[in-house]
Amino acid sequence: MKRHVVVNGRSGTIEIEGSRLRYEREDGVVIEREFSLQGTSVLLNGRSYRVNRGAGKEVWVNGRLLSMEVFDPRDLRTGKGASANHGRQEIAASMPGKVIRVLVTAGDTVEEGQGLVVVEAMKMQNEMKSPKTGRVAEVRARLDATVGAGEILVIVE
Amino acid sequence: MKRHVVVNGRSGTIEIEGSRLRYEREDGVVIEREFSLQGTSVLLNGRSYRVNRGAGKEVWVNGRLLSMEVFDPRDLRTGKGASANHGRQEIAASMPGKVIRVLVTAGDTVEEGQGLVVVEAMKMQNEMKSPKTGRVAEVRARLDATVGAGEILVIVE
Amino acid sequence: MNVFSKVLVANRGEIAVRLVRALRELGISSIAAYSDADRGSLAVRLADEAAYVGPSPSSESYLRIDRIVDVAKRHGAQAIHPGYGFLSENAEFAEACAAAGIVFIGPPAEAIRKLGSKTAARQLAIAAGAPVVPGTERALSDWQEARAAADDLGYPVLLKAAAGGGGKGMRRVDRESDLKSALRDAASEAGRAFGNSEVYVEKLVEEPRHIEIQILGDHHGHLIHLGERECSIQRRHQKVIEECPSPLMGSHPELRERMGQAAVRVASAAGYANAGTVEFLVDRDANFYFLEVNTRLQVEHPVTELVTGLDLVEWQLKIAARERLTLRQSDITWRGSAIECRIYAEDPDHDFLPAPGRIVHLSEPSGPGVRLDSGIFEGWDVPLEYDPLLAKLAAWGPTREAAIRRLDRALSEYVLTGVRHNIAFFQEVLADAEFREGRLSTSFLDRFFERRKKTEADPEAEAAAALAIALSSSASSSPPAREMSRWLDSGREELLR
Amino acid sequence: MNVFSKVLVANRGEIAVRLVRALRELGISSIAAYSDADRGSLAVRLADEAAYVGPSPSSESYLRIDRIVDVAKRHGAQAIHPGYGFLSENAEFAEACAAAGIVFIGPPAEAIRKLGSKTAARQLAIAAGAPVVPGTERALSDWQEARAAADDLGYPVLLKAAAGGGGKGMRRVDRESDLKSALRDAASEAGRAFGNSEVYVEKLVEEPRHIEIQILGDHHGHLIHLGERECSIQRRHQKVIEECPSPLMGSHPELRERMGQAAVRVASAAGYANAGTVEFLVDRDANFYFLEVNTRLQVEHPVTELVTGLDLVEWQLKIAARERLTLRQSDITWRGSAIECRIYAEDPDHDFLPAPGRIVHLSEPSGPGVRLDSGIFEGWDVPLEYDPLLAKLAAWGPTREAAIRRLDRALSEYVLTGVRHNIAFFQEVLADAEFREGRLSTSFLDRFFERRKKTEADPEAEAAAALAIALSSSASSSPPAREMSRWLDSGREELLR
Repeated sequence: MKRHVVVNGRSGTIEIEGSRLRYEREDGVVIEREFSLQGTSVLLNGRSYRVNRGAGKEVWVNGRLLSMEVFDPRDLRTGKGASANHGRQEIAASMPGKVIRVLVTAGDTVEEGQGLVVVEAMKMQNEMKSPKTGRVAEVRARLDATVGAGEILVIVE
Repeated sequence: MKRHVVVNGRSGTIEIEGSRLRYEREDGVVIEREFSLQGTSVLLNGRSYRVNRGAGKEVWVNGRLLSMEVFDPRDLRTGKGASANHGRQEIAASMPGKVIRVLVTAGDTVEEGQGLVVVEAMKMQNEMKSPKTGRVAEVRARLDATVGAGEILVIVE
Repeated sequence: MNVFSKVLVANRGEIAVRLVRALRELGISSIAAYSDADRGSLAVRLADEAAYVGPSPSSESYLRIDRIVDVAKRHGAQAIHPGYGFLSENAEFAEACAAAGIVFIGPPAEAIRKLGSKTAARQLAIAAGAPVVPGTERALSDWQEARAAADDLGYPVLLKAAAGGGGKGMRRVDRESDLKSALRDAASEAGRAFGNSEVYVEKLVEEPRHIEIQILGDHHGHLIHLGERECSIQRRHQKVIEECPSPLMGSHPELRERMGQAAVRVASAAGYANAGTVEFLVDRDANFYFLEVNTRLQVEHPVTELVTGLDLVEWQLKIAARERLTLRQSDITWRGSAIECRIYAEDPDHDFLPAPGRIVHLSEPSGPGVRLDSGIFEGWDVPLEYDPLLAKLAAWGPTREAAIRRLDRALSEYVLTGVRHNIAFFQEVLADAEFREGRLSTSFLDRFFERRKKTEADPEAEAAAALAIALSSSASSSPPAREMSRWLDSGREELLR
Repeated sequence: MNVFSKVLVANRGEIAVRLVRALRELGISSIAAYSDADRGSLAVRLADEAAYVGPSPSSESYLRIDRIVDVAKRHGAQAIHPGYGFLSENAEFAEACAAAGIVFIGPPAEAIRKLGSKTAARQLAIAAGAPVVPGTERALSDWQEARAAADDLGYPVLLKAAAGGGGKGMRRVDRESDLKSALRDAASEAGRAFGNSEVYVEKLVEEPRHIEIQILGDHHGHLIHLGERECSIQRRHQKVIEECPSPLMGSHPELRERMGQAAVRVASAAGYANAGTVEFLVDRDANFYFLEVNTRLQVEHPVTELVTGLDLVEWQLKIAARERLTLRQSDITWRGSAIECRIYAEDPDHDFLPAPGRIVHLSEPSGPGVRLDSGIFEGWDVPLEYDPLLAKLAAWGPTREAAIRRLDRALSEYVLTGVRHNIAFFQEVLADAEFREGRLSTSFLDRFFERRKKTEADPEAEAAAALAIALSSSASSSPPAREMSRWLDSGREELLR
């Protein structure tokens, strides 16, 4: 069994055969170990790790947070290409919260650093700013809506 | 919504309408309350109960154990009648454990109090005895098998 | 002891749980007030009764004096414990309780009023003989007056808005040549912020420690102190780590008694009763200056309880029931060392932005010397309406070092997923050499962030995680294309050859 | 402190977790030994490393000296902590460790041997001047000798098999007229059970308390005691509730020091080092009698830690590393009161039959004054191969009453489903008037069961449970017909009309 993984944005592969694993990172680091997995408990050559999933891509290993994605390489055939949206910028919520102000509407021209949407959570307000000067292509944020971290609020092009 | 319930062997009914419930026990006790349920937390007229399921029919309410079954009365049409196995006695494991001795085989005649099967768990041995003098109709217990509490080991008739 | 038979807990989160526990231990029925968001909270689960007080925003529920008093009456509560925050330092609320014939578990409304205003409290402290940061008593009329005052105090000084708060209209001045422009800026900022451009000048306390004294007094004129807590580890003026004793007491063993006596004098002057906290700044030479009084139970009260062996909530209840405080000052002893950290739903890697959400997995630490005051459970949705405090984890040990090691051990056991939190961040702080040496000040965290090294990714931990995820999710979802790197793309091309 | 850099924990369950925690706090790498059944245990999860020692039956894993020593060597452990039970009191194991160049964390093998035999330990205690239950030193040769001895001792007396154990060959004799037949019965039972029909006679201690003294000594001849634990609440000679101080100390304040000195004398005579426990019986008049020495860490050590503020495991490690015990007897102080109960997977309503199985739901108590030493987690399969101990829940309070109330509060928070357990049973015991008054003896539980009232079913709790189950299981399974009552049948007939 072979899987592609992306850990904290860095790519790699993991190969699992019987009770042996081989993990190779794009920076050339290679880990080969005997493993045992039971529930959330992983032993690698006898060393103990606790692995717990969080929300989304979050994985906690012995209390440390990793961002982790694992793909079956066979699934990649159906994946869309890494099409970059040239010039198009998606502005996402940097924390979960409630949309308490929407400062722009579609078609507005905005300057770099201009406030677009204000999200509030736990008594703290967070203003999402435009990363560039341009035109507001789309406003997805709706007033009083609850949004998750990473949810796209506005698109500027 | 109306359900039949059996609590610690005692029958009753519960009727739920909107946020009101009515619980009636066969001994005539009646409870009528406003309720609110969220997760494992139940409020009855503001009083707080935590209800957690255990294994099988076990339900724990604020740390106390109840045996509880809830049936939809409509399902009862398909239920088999309460056919009593006259004279037939099922001898069940009184605790979960491992069968370490099987002392009888089918066809044996046994006396009341005679040992049939020995189950061991947590360093304690428990001998299941025949409740009557009779003949061993069936031996379901197998040596070294792990059995659950209430699992039938032997049938004597 | 049955000082009351039923008490309303007018708060939420971990402190509501703390109060419900204390009530149960005393054989008193508890009623947990709850808003919509808190219907399924741990406090509601653990309380004997629960009472709905309104929609999720606290202005419509936990801050509504009328509703809180109303449910207390309807449920037959004889007293209300306000916890901290919300209505706990609201004199009107204390009076509304009294008017309804319900005991407010806290100081007299008058004491809350006297100590509620910072400038009034400062005057009261001066009158009681407690040291305050030296400075002008009134606003400066012109820059000559400011220069004379600054000369008297010695640089650096701090210009502060008379009507101020939150750092607005505040300027540090290091030398006379900067004074004029700083005064102008401060006055204009104060004018804009508060509609009042009056500014006064104080001696600047550089890299102060924040040390506070726990006090406890009854309604019969008896008031003592329970020693100090050091709360210098703060971010955005929010305490995150607290300890007792302060590491400063090692080199200044007489300081506790001197600060304690000053705190008792201030509180006595205000006619204080019940539990309270007198906050001080302490400078590098161990001079201390009165800051303010918190007229309620403090978030960080557990470290005092661990070291003194007293139960502050139990005493709050007894005192509110007009019992006498039977402890004399000489009865109070301090054993060992306790340290607490506040577990917040926040993201230490992204400027500590709050992180509400659902707790996916939770396994809490326990064992020797560990005290956890938690308000969460697996499956709980941490609401976005309130403060991000999830739990307080405290450890006790015979020495400060032992307490730190134990707290670090407990942090290492804590499994909490689904929301971002600061557990691993605390482990970094506890490992810091300056922290271990007790070299603390309110600017500790700023300097810590400057020297903080990004912890290197451990490839073995990554391999362990990849293994577990790969084997647990055979039905893995398709990858979001835009997150794949060029390297992966080339890998894919190889596979497809 | 780094007395060792790596230590093997040769045990399982809650005590393995306790040891892994202590090692982590001291910065020592831990290796958890595990059998097949324990591969996914909490100790394995929390340890730095884990080492397989064999199949589930303990005779093939935790009791295998060869395998334990072998994995210790292969993993580079410098020392082995045996916990309690298993190999902890095995002198051969201590010697095998030494032979392999590994430190056995416990007393010298010779001390284990000397104290391992009950009769040898009794002789040693007598020589050291510790009181033992009065009786004949050797077996009785005939009934005349028995009569003379019983006359000397005064009735009631106890006949005991010289080779005995487990109550076999034991007879209580209340009057001389019963002595002859009792002697005949005891001798014949002893002969059948042990192949040795020798019997001796002891004064019967009626309704004794079980009180034990914790001792701690180094390898440099320094040995002190840490006070007592009362462990009178037992079923089937198994302790279930332990406390410190013993309630007896209130009326007999000198007893701790007298028992402590006796314990120290016995242990010193045996050349003891490390932690150990000297057990005594105490009669109604507060006379105490040496019983035996447990040459290891005791299950109930947490109550001593809570009250003295010491960490016994830390001291075990330091002492094993040949450090000096720097505590003098006068350094030991006792603050407040602690009480512990042993949470077992067993069914109190069915003769305490063991109840292995999977933990379906677990929510553990915490908060002020609560210490939990647990070896389980949600989803864990409690194995059927080992002792049913799941966790130890202890509470500290300034007084015994406060500790009891707090323990009761913590028990009320404990949610543990999937296996039967004794949590609610403990709540009944803690509510018992005799228990609250501290009127304890080893026959307490027998008498408790006689006066125990079946708690009445609370119909509101039943309604709450029925509601939750009805609304959570819309897809309810068909009822097993044979469990329906006639009443339900008639109800059904009505429905079908």
